[in-house]
Formats: sequence, structure tokens, C-alpha cells
Amino acid sequence: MDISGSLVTALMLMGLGMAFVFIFLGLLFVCINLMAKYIPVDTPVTAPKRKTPVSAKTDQTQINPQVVAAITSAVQQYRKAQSV
Amino acid sequence: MDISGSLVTALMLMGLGMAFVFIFLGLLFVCINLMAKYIPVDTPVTAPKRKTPVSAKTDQTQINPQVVAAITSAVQQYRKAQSV
Amino acid sequence: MDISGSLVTALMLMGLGMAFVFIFLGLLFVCINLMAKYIPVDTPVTAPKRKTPVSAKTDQTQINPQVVAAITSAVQQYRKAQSV
Amino acid sequence: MNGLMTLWTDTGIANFQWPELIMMAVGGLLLYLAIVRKFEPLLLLPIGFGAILANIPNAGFNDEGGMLYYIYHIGIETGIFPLIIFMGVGALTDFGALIANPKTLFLGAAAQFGIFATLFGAIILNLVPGFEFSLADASAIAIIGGADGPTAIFLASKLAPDLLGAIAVAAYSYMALVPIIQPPIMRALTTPAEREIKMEQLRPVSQKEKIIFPLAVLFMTILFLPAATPLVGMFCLGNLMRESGVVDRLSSTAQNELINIVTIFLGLGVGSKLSADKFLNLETLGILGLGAIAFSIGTASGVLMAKAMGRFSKSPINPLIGAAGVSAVPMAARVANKVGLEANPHNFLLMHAMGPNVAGVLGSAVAAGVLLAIVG
Amino acid sequence: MNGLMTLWTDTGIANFQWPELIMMAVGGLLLYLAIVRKFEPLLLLPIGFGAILANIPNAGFNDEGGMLYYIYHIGIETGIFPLIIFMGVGALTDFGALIANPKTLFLGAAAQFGIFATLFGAIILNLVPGFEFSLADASAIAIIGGADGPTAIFLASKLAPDLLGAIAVAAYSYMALVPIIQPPIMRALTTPAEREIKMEQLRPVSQKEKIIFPLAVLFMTILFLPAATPLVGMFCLGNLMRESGVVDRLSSTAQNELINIVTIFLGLGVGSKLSADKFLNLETLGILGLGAIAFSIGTASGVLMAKAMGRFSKSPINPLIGAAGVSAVPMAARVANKVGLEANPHNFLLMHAMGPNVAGVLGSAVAAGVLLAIVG
Amino acid sequence: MNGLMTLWTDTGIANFQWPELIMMAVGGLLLYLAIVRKFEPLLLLPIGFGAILANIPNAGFNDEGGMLYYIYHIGIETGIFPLIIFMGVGALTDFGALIANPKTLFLGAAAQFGIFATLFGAIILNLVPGFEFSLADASAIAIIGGADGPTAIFLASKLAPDLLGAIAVAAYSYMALVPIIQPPIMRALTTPAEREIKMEQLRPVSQKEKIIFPLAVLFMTILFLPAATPLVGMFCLGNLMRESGVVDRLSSTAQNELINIVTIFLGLGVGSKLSADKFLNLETLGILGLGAIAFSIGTASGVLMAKAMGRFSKSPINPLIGAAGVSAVPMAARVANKVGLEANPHNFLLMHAMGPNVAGVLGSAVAAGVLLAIVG
Ligand code: NA
Ligand code: NA
Ligand code: NA
Repeated sequence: MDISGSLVTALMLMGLGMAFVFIFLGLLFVCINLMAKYIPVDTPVTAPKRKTPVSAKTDQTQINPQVVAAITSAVQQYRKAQSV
Repeated sequence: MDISGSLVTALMLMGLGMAFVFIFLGLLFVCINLMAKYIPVDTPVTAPKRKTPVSAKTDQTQINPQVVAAITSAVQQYRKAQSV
Repeated sequence: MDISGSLVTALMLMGLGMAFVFIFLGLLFVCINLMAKYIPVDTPVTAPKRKTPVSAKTDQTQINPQVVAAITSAVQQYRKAQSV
Repeated sequence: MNGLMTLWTDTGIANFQWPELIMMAVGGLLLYLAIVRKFEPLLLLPIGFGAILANIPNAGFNDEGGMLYYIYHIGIETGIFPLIIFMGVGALTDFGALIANPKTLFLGAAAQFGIFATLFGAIILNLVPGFEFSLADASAIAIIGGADGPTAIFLASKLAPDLLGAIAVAAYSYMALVPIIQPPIMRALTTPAEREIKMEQLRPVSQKEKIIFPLAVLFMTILFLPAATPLVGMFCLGNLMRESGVVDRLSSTAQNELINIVTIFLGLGVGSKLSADKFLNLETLGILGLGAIAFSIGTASGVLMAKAMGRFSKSPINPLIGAAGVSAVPMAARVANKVGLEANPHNFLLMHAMGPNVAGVLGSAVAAGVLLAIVG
Repeated sequence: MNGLMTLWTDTGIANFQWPELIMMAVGGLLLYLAIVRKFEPLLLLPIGFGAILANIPNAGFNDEGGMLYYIYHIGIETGIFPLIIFMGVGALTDFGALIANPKTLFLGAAAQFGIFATLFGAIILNLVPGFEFSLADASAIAIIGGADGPTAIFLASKLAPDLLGAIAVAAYSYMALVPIIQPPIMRALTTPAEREIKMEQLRPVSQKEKIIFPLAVLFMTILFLPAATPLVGMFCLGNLMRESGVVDRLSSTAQNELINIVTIFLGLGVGSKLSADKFLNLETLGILGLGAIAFSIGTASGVLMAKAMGRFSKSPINPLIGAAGVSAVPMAARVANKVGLEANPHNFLLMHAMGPNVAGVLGSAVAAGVLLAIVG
Repeated sequence: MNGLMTLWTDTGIANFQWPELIMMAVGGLLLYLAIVRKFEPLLLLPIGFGAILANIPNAGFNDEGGMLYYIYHIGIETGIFPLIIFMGVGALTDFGALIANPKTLFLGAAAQFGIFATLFGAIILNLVPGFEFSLADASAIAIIGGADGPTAIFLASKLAPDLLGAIAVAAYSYMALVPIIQPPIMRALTTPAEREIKMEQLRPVSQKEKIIFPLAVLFMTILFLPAATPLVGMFCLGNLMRESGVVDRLSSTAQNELINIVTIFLGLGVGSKLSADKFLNLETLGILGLGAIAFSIGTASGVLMAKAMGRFSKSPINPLIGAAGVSAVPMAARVANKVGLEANPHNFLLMHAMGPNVAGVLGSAVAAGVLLAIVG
């Protein structure tokens, strides 16, 4: 194929491709809006709660503030007791 | 093969198969009883202790009662101290 | 190949092989010495700090002495409190 | 405009035909069962997804060079994937309850009657016009009664690859339905008094016994049924890795990452066999019906065997645990426990039911070996 | 002395030729970028290492029977490795931000203009003597603008395997360079006032929506673009495993061990295509140049689209998040956040930019499907 | 009754022959060593199990279509499995002690004399009627002296696949026996005063040095010994992933899940080569004898080299650490530490012995490369 033919094909691909991408994602836009409208939000899922592999760690992190405080204070008491 | 032939074969398979399964698991029954008789139970393994991947967690769980109690009390002390 | 020929080849391989191994590791010796000379040791990496999969555990171990002491003491206090 | 035509003639819309649409709906149904109803989701989710992918027109997942083509031919046709899963199941299985109460082996044996009765039933079904199950087909269908996914997939891939999709779907669906299928049968065949029977506490089992057990099973399979050694061998390897205590990192990998990886691909590969021409026919209905029969007969045989044994046994046997002999680990054992709790809220049968439950795994592997040796 | 000669004639020293030396230096450069500059090290480290191994004289890594030969033909030529990675990426992706603000889909669509403009550019480049990109070559090069590694590798392996090495290297290098390429373009196309725009907080998204979303995407791909189903299908499978919540162990394995294992081998396999005869030519320079253009045009398109949408939208839209539409997850979203913080230190755009960011992944998979359907 | 006959003619009982029975006993012995004696259980357990499976009459594990057939031809014949294991070993290896005290490289070099002396010994053994080791056989046997499993398996799969089973079993058995083989030799060649020598503390090593080290090793292998690049290359890739600190998730996977998965299958595949016709012959006895000699000579060479170097070195060298040069990581280093503690309870040699220990890994990979280049 000569270059000018290729250029025309490429231009056609550009138009067709962008149109297709927009139509596709546009239909998805419609889908999501329908979902938002018809699916009850009775059980709002707070993002970090369900993620499997992360959860284990996150949960630990969530406990941390208390535990860390507890352990810190215990360590301090222990040290005080020892340094006496 | 005609159907009646197949049926005979299937019946034969049923008898043979059930007999084989019973003989096989029956011999296993004998094996286990021999094991129970001749293997000293000097080291009774309590189930949850050796399971590999679980063990790490289980061990932690086993410590838990103590640790949880400790941490709970430490947290309570810490809170009390703070609320003062 | 007759045996005596093989033996000569084997002897040759022995000399060649050992020479090669020594030359190779000897050049590596030179390399390491050059590295030691020209690479500043401004950031000395203490071994256990960077090892990925180990690190998680090691870090925990490093905290352990303190934490264990703290928890032990907390447990003891808790038990004392309970036994009263 | 040439390109536009290419795109259009390529779309699913322009190429859909009813059979494929229906099969995608079947895939969607499996996803629904897996996600919403939580029916054996570890397998039904990838199977359902694979069924959808396999039936997309023009996508070529099942054609040479397609992803499902590779997965099926490399992992399932060779038998490698079910065997790896079975190794993982072995590494996950604790034979302690069985070793402590070896009588339960006979419950696991009796429940296999579901398999062989169904084999007979499948042949009888040939009397109905439209059914033409060969002996190999009938054997592969009957193994659904074993209530063991990897065993069913392995045997079907050897004896009746065309029926693999329907057989695997039936096996996993009924395994998920065990809490619905079994209790009525269990209640019908037992009196309230029998269901209340308390069993003696299990003796402790030493590590040595647990290590020797898989080796003894392997040894006997070698002696009497070499055809079952692929299945039983991999199962025992997994169990030996678990119990030996010296290769914990291998055992852990077999129980987790390896079995997970293979499960994803096994599911997709099984789903790839859910194509319209193989699934949308009378035979599938027959398979589904026979599968339900197989589970029911297996359950009944186990319960009746337990009742019979209870007559002659010194220590009491609750007949409910016989139902766990079909395997479907650990679901059937939990069902036995639950039905027992209904009769007596203080009677925990779970550990006692684990004995016949794991015995059923061995039982159906042995049955699969017999079928492979004679029919295969 | 015979042996000594054999050893000598075998050594690298005696066999080095300039092209291979240069390619090993390229491999070394990739290692440097990965380790010292931390450019996408998960892929550039194995790619760089693979490039070095592939160019060792007399080592035969790429010859039949060599390790890289197996890796390439089993994992990359078949498309299996990029598809498994894409499944893992799906399992790692949270579509919450996109579902909460679906308008951002259009930003992800607009940014794909980088792909198609580059396709046109690659054909124009044929006017320069020495360049001879076929339409397939041009399409494979253009997908660099999609800023998605697995998509680029998958498409290149199908359309232009000879260019795979250069295309993958360009794609990952530019993804790492996103924090350098994008900000000037973003600043040039926006006023300080626009960069300061605060966006409304995102609504909570229910689990049901998150589960239905990947199924809807799959369904639409089946309807309109079957050629994209391998990529989109595996991505949606991963995302469905994540969001369904019933197969957590499969989802976790897909996100961790499985994707890690495949990443090592994918990198080595891509590196194996960095051989002197395929890489050391004018075309590679063209690919690198076109890749940079693709990223820049994609960024600009996204920003301009966001500005345009901001005019007509009820809720305010910060045009910076349009730049995240090229994907390069999550780097481009972080860049949008950072440039936003420069304008207003209290304005966190990260969550808002995640919407176009993941939309860009879908957008370029769709674009790849269009190219496969028409050009492939 | 036909079926009964089929079952019977199929049983192991009806088909057992002495050679297979003996090989299964050998497999059982390996399991015993692995489980009860804890001899390198990670490999000897799957190898032993594989040996049992491979010798089951009528089970066809080694026939085309059998599981071990696939494992062997896909993973071992291609060299892929030992190379992946070697990558994992690289990711597990810390070269810090070697970089801090590079003189220990010469100890690792000296210990390789065990390899080349054994090669000579294997040829001499041909004088005994019944032995007919080719040069390739002799080389594959000699590498047992390298005390490195993956290296031995890789070399044997290339040079003498028929001997692979015996060589792998000998290599791993002797590695497990290091605490029994080495101490007498170490004590015989050293005086108590020498064994008490305290060594200087090691200098801290920077991350930069640790990153450059594997690259330097790779570079030198490329220059001087391309035949060793598969082994050394994968080892260095693993070590670079570990030390670079930028691909921790890949490094972790290479050290754990990936190496575990491959270890299971490598073991089974090696076990599949333990068939009666390949193992039950005079040559196996020769291999076992030569293996013991190789370990002993390697140990002695390392100790003597350390004594010689101690004469001329400014900083003191305890000759016991020379024994660690055979590698057998980390067993040999622990043995050096233990024998040192017997002489002086306050003298910890472990870290000092890690230097020659890891040097020995490189040394035997280089030796394998020389043998591949000249004999292969
Ligand atoms: Na069963
Ligand atoms: Na994109
Ligand atoms: Na060595």
C-alpha cells in the first residue's frame, strides 16, 4: 500500500477508534448511572473493610493505636520498675 | 453391545466395585488397628500443635488469652491514667 | 578412547579446571577489593535491616525484648490482681 | 468504511446465536450461585466465568492459540491440574479422627454405593430414547456420587472428556447442595432416639500413626489397585508432607498458593468445556438427574450402614455420621453435626463425622481406580 | 591444550561483537534505571537482566532449548503471561472512585487520543527514509500511549513481535517518566484558578455495584468488541474475584504470588527480545520518539477534555485529573494530586484522579481491541 | 468374571518384579532418611516419593501421558527447574561475609579440587571391570563434590541424564551427611591450637557493594565462561533482586512460593529417574563411592588451603573455615562453627565460615561451566 493510502487508513482508524472508545465508555457511563439509581445503597461498603490481603494488615494497623499505647505504657512502667 | 449386555456388565461392576472398596478400606481398618496396637502413644500429638501454616496463627491464638488479658488491662490502666 | 587417553584428558581437565576456578575467583577477589576501595561506606547497611521477607519477622524479633518484658510484666500484674 | 464493517461483522451482536447465548446465561447462573448463594465459590466462580468466555462468538478462547485452549490441553487433558489440587487437599486433610475410630472406614465405603448404583442407573437410562451413554460415559457420570471434585474431573477427563463440563458442574453444584439434599434423607432413615446417640470421645492419635497412615494407603493402592495410584499417590504425598513435619514450607505452599493458582486455571479450563454443543442436550439433563440420585443413594447407604454397625458395635454409633461418608469435605460432616444438634443441642458430632468424611475421599478414589482399571 | 582452546574460543572475550556489547549496555542501563532511579523496577529489572542474558555470545539463551526461548514461546508468544498479569491487575484495582463519579469515564476515553494520534504519526514517519512501519507495526507502537504494560505487551506480541522489546521498554520507561512528562503539559494547559478547583466528596459505593461493574464491562465487551475479550475478560475476572468477597484466597493469590511469579518471567521474556538486530536500528529511535509523543498527546487530551466537561458540569471538575486518564496506574493519579497540591496545599485530588486513572485502563484495552479487530 | 480378571492382572501383586520392589524400598529408605533422620527433607522426601511412584508396575507415571513424564521432560530435561531453584537460592544468599573478607574466595576455590579429583577417580575406576564411565558421565558424577543440589542436577541433566537419579540422591545424601563426613577430616588435618584461632570481626558492607557484587560475578562469567551463564545468571538475578531493595515482592516470591512449588516438582522429577534399570547396577555403587571421596577431598583441600593462607596472611585465619568451601550451604558453615566451639567455647566461626561457604557455590558453578564447555 502506498503511503497516502496508509495515511487515509490511519486517519480512518483514528476516527473509528476514538468514536468506539467514547461510545463504549459512554454506554458504561449509562450502566453505572442505572446501577446507582436502581441498586439500594443499604449496605454501603467502606472501602478498606473487604480487601482481602490488605485487611489482615489493615486490621492490625487499626488495633495499633490502642495496643501501641498500652505496650508503651507497660514498657515505661516496667523500665521505671527496673531502674528503681 | 446391546443394552441387556451393558446392564449385566453394570451389575457386575457394581458388585465388583463395592466388594473392592470394602476389601480395600477393610484392609486399611486392619492396618490402623495394628498401628494402634504396636505404635507406642508416648508422644500424643494434640491436633492443632503441628499443622504448619496454621501453627503460626494458632500459636499466636494460644498466647492470646494471656496477651489479650495483659493488653486489655494495660489499656485500661493507660486510659484511667489519661482520664485522670 | 582408550583408558590411558581418557586419563590424560581427565588430568588435563583437572589442571585446567582448578586453574580456571582459581583465576575466576581470584579476579573476583580483585573486584571486591576495588569495590571496597572506591565505594564510600557512608551508608553502612547493617545486615538484618533490608532483607525483605525476613525483615518483617526480624523487626518483630527486634521489638520482642521490650514487648515481651512489657507483656510479661503486664500479665504478672494482671494475674496478681486476679488472684487477690 | 471498510473498517467499520470489519468491526461490525466482528461484534457479538452480529454473531450471536441462541445456543451460545444460553450457555453464557448458564455461566451467569453459575456466577450467581457462587457469589450470591455462596455455592462452592472457589470453583463455580472460575467455572462460570470460563463458560462465559468460552461461548463468546469470534473471541476464539477455545481455538488453538486461545487461552482456554492452552489451559484445557496443558492442565486438564493431562490430568495435571486435578492431581495438583488433590495433593493440596491431601495436605489440608487431617486423618486424626479416622485413625482414632477406624470403624468409620466402613461408612466411607458404604457411601460409595451411590457411585455404583448410579452407574447402573445410567445404563438403564439408555432404555429411554435419546440417551446413549457408553460404559465409559456412565462411569464418569457415576463418580459424581463420590462427592469429590478433583476425582470427578480426573476421571471424566480420562473416560468422557465431552461430558467433563456437565459432570464437573453437577459435582460441585450438588456438593454445595449437600445441606439441602442430605437432611431429609437422614431424618427419614433414623429415629429421633438414634439421632440423639452420643459417641465416645476420640483417643489421641500419635504423630507416628499419622505419618504411617498415608504410606499404608499408598502401599495398599500399589498392591491392589495401581490404576488409582495417580489420584491416591498425590493425595498421600500431600498428606505425608503435612504430617511428616519436616517439609512445612512445601506443605504450606501446597495448601495455599499452589492450590489457589491451580484452582483458578482448573475452573477456567472446566468452564471451557461448557460449550453449547456439549452441554445443551438431553444428556446433560440425564447427568444432573443421575447426580442427584447418586448423592441421595450415597447418603442413604452411609446412614443405613451406620445403623447396621451400631447394632453390633460395643461403642455407640450415631447413624447420622454415616451420611458424611459421601465426603463433600467438610460440608457433609457439618451437616451431620447440625442435624445431630437438632435432636440433642449438647451432642457435637463434628469430629466423629470427620472420620467417615475423609474415609469417603479414599473410598471414591478407590472406586475411581476400579472404574479406570476395568472401563478405561 | 585442546581443552584450553575450546575454553578460549568459547569465552565472551573471543566472541564479542559490538552490537551485542551495546545491547548488554542497554540492559545495564535498564538495571540502572530500575535500581538507582527506581523506574518501574518490578519490570525493568527483569527486562534489563533478560536483555543482558539474551545477548551473551555462545550462551544460547534464545536458542531452542535455552531458558529464554522457553519463556518467550510459552508465556509471551501465546499471550498467557500478559493475560495473567492483567488478571492480577484487575484483582488489585478498586473501581470505587470511578463508580462514584462515572463522568470520569470520558476523561479516560479522551486520553486514548494519544494512541490513535500516534498511530497516524507512525504512518507519517514512513515519509522519512529508513522507516517502514506497517499498519500492524504502527498499531503496536501506538498502544504505548495507553500507558499500560500488559496491554502493550499483549498487543505487540500479536501484531509486531519483532518490535516487542522496544515497545515494552518504551512503555515502561515512559510510565516511570510520567512525573516528568506530565506536569509541564498540565501546567501549560490550565490556569492556576482551574488547578485550584475543589471537587465534591465521592459518594459511598455499595459492594453490589462493585460486583456488577466488572460483569457489565465484560458484557459490553462481548456485545461490541469480542476481540478485546481476552484482555478485558481476564481483567474483569480478577476484579470480580476481588469484589465478590467469596474467593478471597484466589483473589489474594492473583494479587500476590501469581502476579509476582509471572512478572519475573514476563520481564525475562521481554528482555529476550532486546537483541541487537531487532533493537539497534532506526525504528527503535522512532518508537521511543513516538512513545513520548503518545504520552504527551494523551495527557493533553485528558486535560482538555476535563476543561471542556468542567464548562458543562454541575459539579466542579479539576482539569488536572484529566491527565490521569492515560492510566499508568497509580502514578498518573499521584501526579495529578501533586500538581494540584502545588496550586492549593489543602486540595487532595488523589481519589478523584483514580476514576479517570482506572477508566484509562479500560479505555486502552478497548483501543487495543479495536486495533486487533481491524488491523490484526 | 472378566472384570475380576482385569482387576487381578492389573494389581501390583500380580506384576511385581524384584527390581521394582527393590527400587520402591530405596524410595522408602529415602523417605525414612528425610522424615526420621531429617536428611535434607525438602528434597529427599519428594525424591523418595517420586521413586516409589515411578516404580509402580502398570501405573505408567513415567510413560508418555503420565505425570512424572511431564514433570521430567518439561522441568528437568529443559533445565528450567534447577535454574529456578538456583534463582531462589540466589535470593536467599547473603554475600556480606564474603565481601567483607574476600580472601575466603580462595578457600571456596580450593575446595573444588574435590570435583576434579573425583573426575580423575571416575576415569580410573574404568580400570575395574564393569565400570564404563564416559568423560561426560565422569564429569556429571564429579560435580557431586560441588555439594550443590541444583548445580548437580543441572549438569547431570545435560551430560548424563541416565545417571541423574543416582547423582542427585548421592549429592543430597552427602550434603545431609556433612556433619558426619567433615569433622574427622577437619580434626585430622589441624592442630588444636589452629582450631582455636580467633578471627577478626568482619567490616560492615554497604548496600552498594552488595548490589554490584552479583553484577560483577555475572560480568566475569560473560567474559570468561559463557557456558556457566545459565546457572550463574539465574543465581545472580536472584541475588540482585534481593539486594537491590526495589523489587522486594519479587525477591520474596522467589525465596518462598516459587522455590517451594518448583522444589516439589523437581523432587518428583528426580525421583522418576530412580528406575530399576538405571539405578540397580554397579555404576550406582561407583557413584556413591566417588561422591563420598569427592566430599572428603573437597573438605581436605579447603582446610589445607586455609592453613597455607594462614601462614602468609596478616589477619589470622582459622583453618576450620576452609572446610566450608565445599558449600553445602549452610550446613558446612555450621559444622565449621561447631568444631571450632569444641576447641574454644567462646570462638564463633559461623559468620567467618559463611564467606567460603557462599564462595563454594560460585566455585562449583564455575567448575560446572568448565565441564559443560569442554565435555558437553
Ligand atoms: Na467420596
Ligand atoms: Na490506558
Ligand atoms: Na560448591
